Amino acid sequence: MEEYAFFPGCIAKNVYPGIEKATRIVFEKLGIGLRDYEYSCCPPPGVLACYDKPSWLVMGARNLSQSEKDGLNPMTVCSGCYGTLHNVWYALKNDPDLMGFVNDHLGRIDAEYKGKVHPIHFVDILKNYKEKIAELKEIDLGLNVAVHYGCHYLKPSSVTGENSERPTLLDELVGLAGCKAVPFKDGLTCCGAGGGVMSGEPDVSLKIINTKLNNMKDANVDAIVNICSFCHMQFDQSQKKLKTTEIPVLHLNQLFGLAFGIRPKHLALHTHLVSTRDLEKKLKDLKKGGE
Amino acid sequence: MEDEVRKRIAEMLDSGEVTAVIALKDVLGMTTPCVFKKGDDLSSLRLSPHYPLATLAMKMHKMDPEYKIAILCRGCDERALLEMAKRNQIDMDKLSIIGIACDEETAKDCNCSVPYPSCEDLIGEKLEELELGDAFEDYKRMSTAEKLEFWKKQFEKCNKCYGCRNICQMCFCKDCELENELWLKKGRLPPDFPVYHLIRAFHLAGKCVGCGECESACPAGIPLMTINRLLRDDMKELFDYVVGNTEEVNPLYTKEEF
Amino acid sequence: MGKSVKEILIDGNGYACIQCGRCTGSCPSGRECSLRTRKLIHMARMGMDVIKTEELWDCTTCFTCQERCPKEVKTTDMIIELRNLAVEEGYFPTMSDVPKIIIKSLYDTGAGQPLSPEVSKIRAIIGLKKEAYDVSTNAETLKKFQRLLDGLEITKKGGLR
Amino acid sequence: MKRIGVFICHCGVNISNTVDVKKVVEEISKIPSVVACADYQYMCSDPGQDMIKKAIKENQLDSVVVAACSPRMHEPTFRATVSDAGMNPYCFEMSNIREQCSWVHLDGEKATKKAIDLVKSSVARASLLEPLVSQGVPVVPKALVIGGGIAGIQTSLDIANSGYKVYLVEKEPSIGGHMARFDKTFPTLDCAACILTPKMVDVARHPNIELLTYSEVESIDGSVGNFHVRVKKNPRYVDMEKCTGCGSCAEACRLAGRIASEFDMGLGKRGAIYVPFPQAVPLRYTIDPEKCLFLKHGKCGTSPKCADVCTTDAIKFDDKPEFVEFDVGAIVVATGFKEFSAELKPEYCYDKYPNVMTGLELERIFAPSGPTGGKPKINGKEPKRIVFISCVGSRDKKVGNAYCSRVCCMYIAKQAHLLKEKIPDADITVMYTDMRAFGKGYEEFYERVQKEGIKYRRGNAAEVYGQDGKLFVRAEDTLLGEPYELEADLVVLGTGLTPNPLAEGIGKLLHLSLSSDGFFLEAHPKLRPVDTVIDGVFLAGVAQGPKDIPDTVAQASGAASHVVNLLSKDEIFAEPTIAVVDEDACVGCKTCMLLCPFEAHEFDEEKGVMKVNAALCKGCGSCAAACPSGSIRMNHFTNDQIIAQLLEVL
Repeated sequence: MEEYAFFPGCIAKNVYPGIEKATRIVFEKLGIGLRDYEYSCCPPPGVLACYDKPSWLVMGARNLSQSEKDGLNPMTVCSGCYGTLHNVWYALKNDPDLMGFVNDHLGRIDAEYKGKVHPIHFVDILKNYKEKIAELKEIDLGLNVAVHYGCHYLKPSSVTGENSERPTLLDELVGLAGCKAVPFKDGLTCCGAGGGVMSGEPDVSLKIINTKLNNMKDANVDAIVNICSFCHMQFDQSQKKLKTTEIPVLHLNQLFGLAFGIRPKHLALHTHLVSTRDLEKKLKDLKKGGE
Repeated sequence: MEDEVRKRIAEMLDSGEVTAVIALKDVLGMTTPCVFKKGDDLSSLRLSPHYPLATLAMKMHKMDPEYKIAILCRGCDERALLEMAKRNQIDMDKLSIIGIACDEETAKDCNCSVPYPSCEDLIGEKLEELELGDAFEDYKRMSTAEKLEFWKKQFEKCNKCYGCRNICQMCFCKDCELENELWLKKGRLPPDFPVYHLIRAFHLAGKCVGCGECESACPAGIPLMTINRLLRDDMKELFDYVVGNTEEVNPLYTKEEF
Repeated sequence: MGKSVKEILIDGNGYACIQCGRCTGSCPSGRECSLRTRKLIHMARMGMDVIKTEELWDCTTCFTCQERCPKEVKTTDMIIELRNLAVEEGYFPTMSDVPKIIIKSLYDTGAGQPLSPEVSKIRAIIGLKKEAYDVSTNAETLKKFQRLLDGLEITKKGGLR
Repeated sequence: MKRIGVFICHCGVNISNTVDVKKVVEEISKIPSVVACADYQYMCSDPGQDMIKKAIKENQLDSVVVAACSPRMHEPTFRATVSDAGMNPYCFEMSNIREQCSWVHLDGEKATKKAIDLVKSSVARASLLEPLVSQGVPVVPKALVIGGGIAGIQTSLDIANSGYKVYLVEKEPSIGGHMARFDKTFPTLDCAACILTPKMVDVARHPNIELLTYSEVESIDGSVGNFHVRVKKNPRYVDMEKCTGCGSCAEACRLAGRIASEFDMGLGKRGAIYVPFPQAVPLRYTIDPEKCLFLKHGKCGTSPKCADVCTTDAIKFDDKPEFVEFDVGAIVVATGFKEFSAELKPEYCYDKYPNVMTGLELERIFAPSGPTGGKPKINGKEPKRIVFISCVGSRDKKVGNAYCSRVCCMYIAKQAHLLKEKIPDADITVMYTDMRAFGKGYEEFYERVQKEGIKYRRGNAAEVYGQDGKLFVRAEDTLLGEPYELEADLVVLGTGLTPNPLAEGIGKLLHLSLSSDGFFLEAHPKLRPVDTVIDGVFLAGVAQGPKDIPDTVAQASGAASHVVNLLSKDEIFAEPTIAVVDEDACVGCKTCMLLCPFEAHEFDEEKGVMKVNAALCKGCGSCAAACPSGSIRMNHFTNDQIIAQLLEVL
């Protein structure tokens, strides 16, 4: 069985546990094993890397080292966590001196990172399971959605290797749940939360997300589908503050959960600040129509 | 196994497939390279200790390219023949091969991961997944300075007998650079560090087939295979090229960039 | 370990900048505030007090500028490095308390965003363990983790020691 | 023992400021083999050279060492000097005490010591130098020009007018190249066709030019003075002798107006039988075998219409490729460029919106022979708000092009001017990185265009996006320090010039090197910009690097003069500093053959040894270094010479 070390990240376990739940369900159904480890916060590139980069590297490397003895690659459900772990992995891989520095610190707690395992974003696993996902789908959700990647999954492309200007993966993946990714203005811009701006400069952060939400609204979408818990939090919480839009926010795994026929409550949709009631009603009607 | 080889040789000679077979035989209790022809007594044939026969085949081939020869051939012999063919020294199409697989003991002794030739009708059991381990682990752990010290000590033992070169299957130049006064002054012992051995190492990069004969030939016990084996490993790591395993051109001999 | 502005410019290829402005034109944050990535690089190169500017903290690290740069200037990476330098030099204009709170939480629980009793309840309802399996699950591991942090600058800068 | 003369140059004060020249003379004079030693302020000057000549005669010198600058410039000078005095030029040795000593050291004492060591090592080498003799090779008084754009046309005409035969090979059905696509040329606004087409006609009519269009060079063997060339003439399926260029076939073609025209950058249409443009040379039709119904499916209605209407019976469906072979003494590579592929900058959405177009496409929109008959219409409408974006694919390492394309600033200015002329109320903005108006009359033109009301905003465009059928461009005005957005009806990308990918094959045939930017490498960036490292092969136009038309024409004439210079000689002398095989020691392993970048090694089947073709060998030494048995000797750089030199400095 294909197996990964599950790196849920703080938001998915401590703020939006529906994401953790949805992930566990989706991966179980796909027959992909997830193993838990004693992980800490990734730590985030905004606050920690900007505050003290060497500490950020060491903490990131500690996380990476956890599953190394089992040879499992850590899988993230958040583009932020992915950005940190991936950047740490990349920096260490290309700089033996830095690797030495990190391991000097890890050595103090009898840990070591050899660079043998590397982080992987969960969508990069799902893209190999398109057929299985289509098989498992019970409901064609039929939603028009706005997809959001999260900057650190795509960029910098010299490190991620992704097509940062014209990505298509999420269009394809939401299509598997019977949804349509609707193009909208500035579809790839930042959610405004990263870099410590959400906490440090809340006004700027809200302005950025407000523009983004209005662009989504103009495109008449039924929901926002993201692959980043941190952006997820920004989309959900800021709408509550701004009160100008009310677009339900779904993590991709929650979307697949719904398509696989999981009840919304089990995916903790009811705990989102932006109500998903209309969405749920639509699904109920769909289900009835289906029967 | 020897009987099987005898049978094969007799068949080949009797049928006229080949005129001569290069093999080893016992002469007064010593195993020596020899040539068997039709009607020769094959009872003296021996398979061990092994001895490189490719050079002999090359020399015979050069004397008369049309002369039909078969050669007793281990994995290392075949690799040597292949590398010779790449260097225009022998025509493999005009050579018959009697492939013999080495047993585990011999293979381990030679630290050889491919102790058999690639031909189909192999005599003996093919050892495909031999666990060799890293014989040079201790060496690799040394620092650069320690390595230098190590080699200084080893090369001091050299008495310039040329045994390593004389036995080497891949040394087929008419005039050897190791006898050029420009690099090595006559009558100086040991030869200037590290000229003799480094010239040989350079010449064998991408060429050494790992037969191990140089090390067994060395009367001073210099671990020559440590150099040559590491060179083979480097070729694999840097260029993904295994000497003697492919028909590919040696990556050190091309104009293309990597 | 800390880099000077000059080292940051060298490592980030900042001297290659031709001030074309594609970075600022691409910047989603600059549209809403006074952040001008191009200007930050120019200031750094001219030896001006770039680390004292408040704009330095308006970048969301979305990497669009770095992505679009025709001269391979690592603009975002440089901003992150410049922020490190600013913290070291004591210029930390806006969110002085926020990182300290996060660092404290990180030290105590291993999580930047700690678990609240409400979410813990939700976790149980949807069939997850009340608390996720992580560095704080095992007291011994948490202690080790804290020992790791004790040896890092972050706890000092976060006011924990 | 050899009798050696050593001459130390002060190079003005370049050397003598750091190195104590008198001390060097003093030390070197002590060497027994040095029978003459002197210094002078400028050894390369006339009196300096005379001093050497006099010393050779007076002291019966066998070898001469000059310690001065880099041999790159003055080794030929001094070789000629010693030769004048009756000495073999290869018994001359140069010691570089400027670049390798005085220029790079501050401590005079140490520098002097180093200079002494360097000169000593040269003396050691000089005492082992041997006289070498060049072999003469007769020159074929003909030239090959590859590429029929303005560069190839100019070169061909210049060579042909000097009285030498030229073969001009062009892969397209017509000569003319990119320049034929332009409407007007900056900064004088001459109509491109008016100045180009007469030259094209001259080429066609010239008795000394053999024009091979729709043809490709298949192979080139040999070396300077004696290249053997094989050219493949692709089948046109039209008899060149019979076709009168009347055009009735093109009108009759069932696919007329249905195939995107390459010449019009896909904006205009043509048929399966076509000429690329009305002024094509030769004005002969060509059938596109990929598109023609008859050639593809063996059927075109009841009968092929082109053949039906052709009054001269010129259609030849059974046409086959033809091969032509000839010898030439020199070759000019004028393979031009390819416009940068704008889809490689996805943020500008070139592939998404039809009203985002490249500079070359806009040229066709302007051209009277173009798809809109010269009317600036986009989707049938005149654009009113136009944005030009500069440096698209230039000065851009992200797409691998670090260089400036040198023409975009000016063609943008020209196109902006032309648009303003045709649409006076148009609002035109140029977003630029830096303005580069370096040529004669360019800055003046830039000023004129700004006076006409074109807005130049410093700061290049970050992205283009479409919204509700409208187009917007985002940028920062870097002078104001403000990001802004502009709505546009037309966005023109100032795409740069990139190496012609088809030239790669030609480069391989000729063993040419490329510069890091992918264009062909010249022999010296300043002093030999039209030569290549391969003798007898020259470069003209953008094949060597981005250029505007005046520079292209100048270089083309330069290349022609080098060709004529070469062809005017009866014999040329190749450098004798080449590899020589010792047949007794060679075992024929062919290692040298695999390594030689010039394919100068041949295997002698009979003797079973290698031999070196003296005309092809450039003396690079790869073979000698790799030869396992040391059977290859490098003339003038033998092992004992090099080692003697090394031992002196160790």
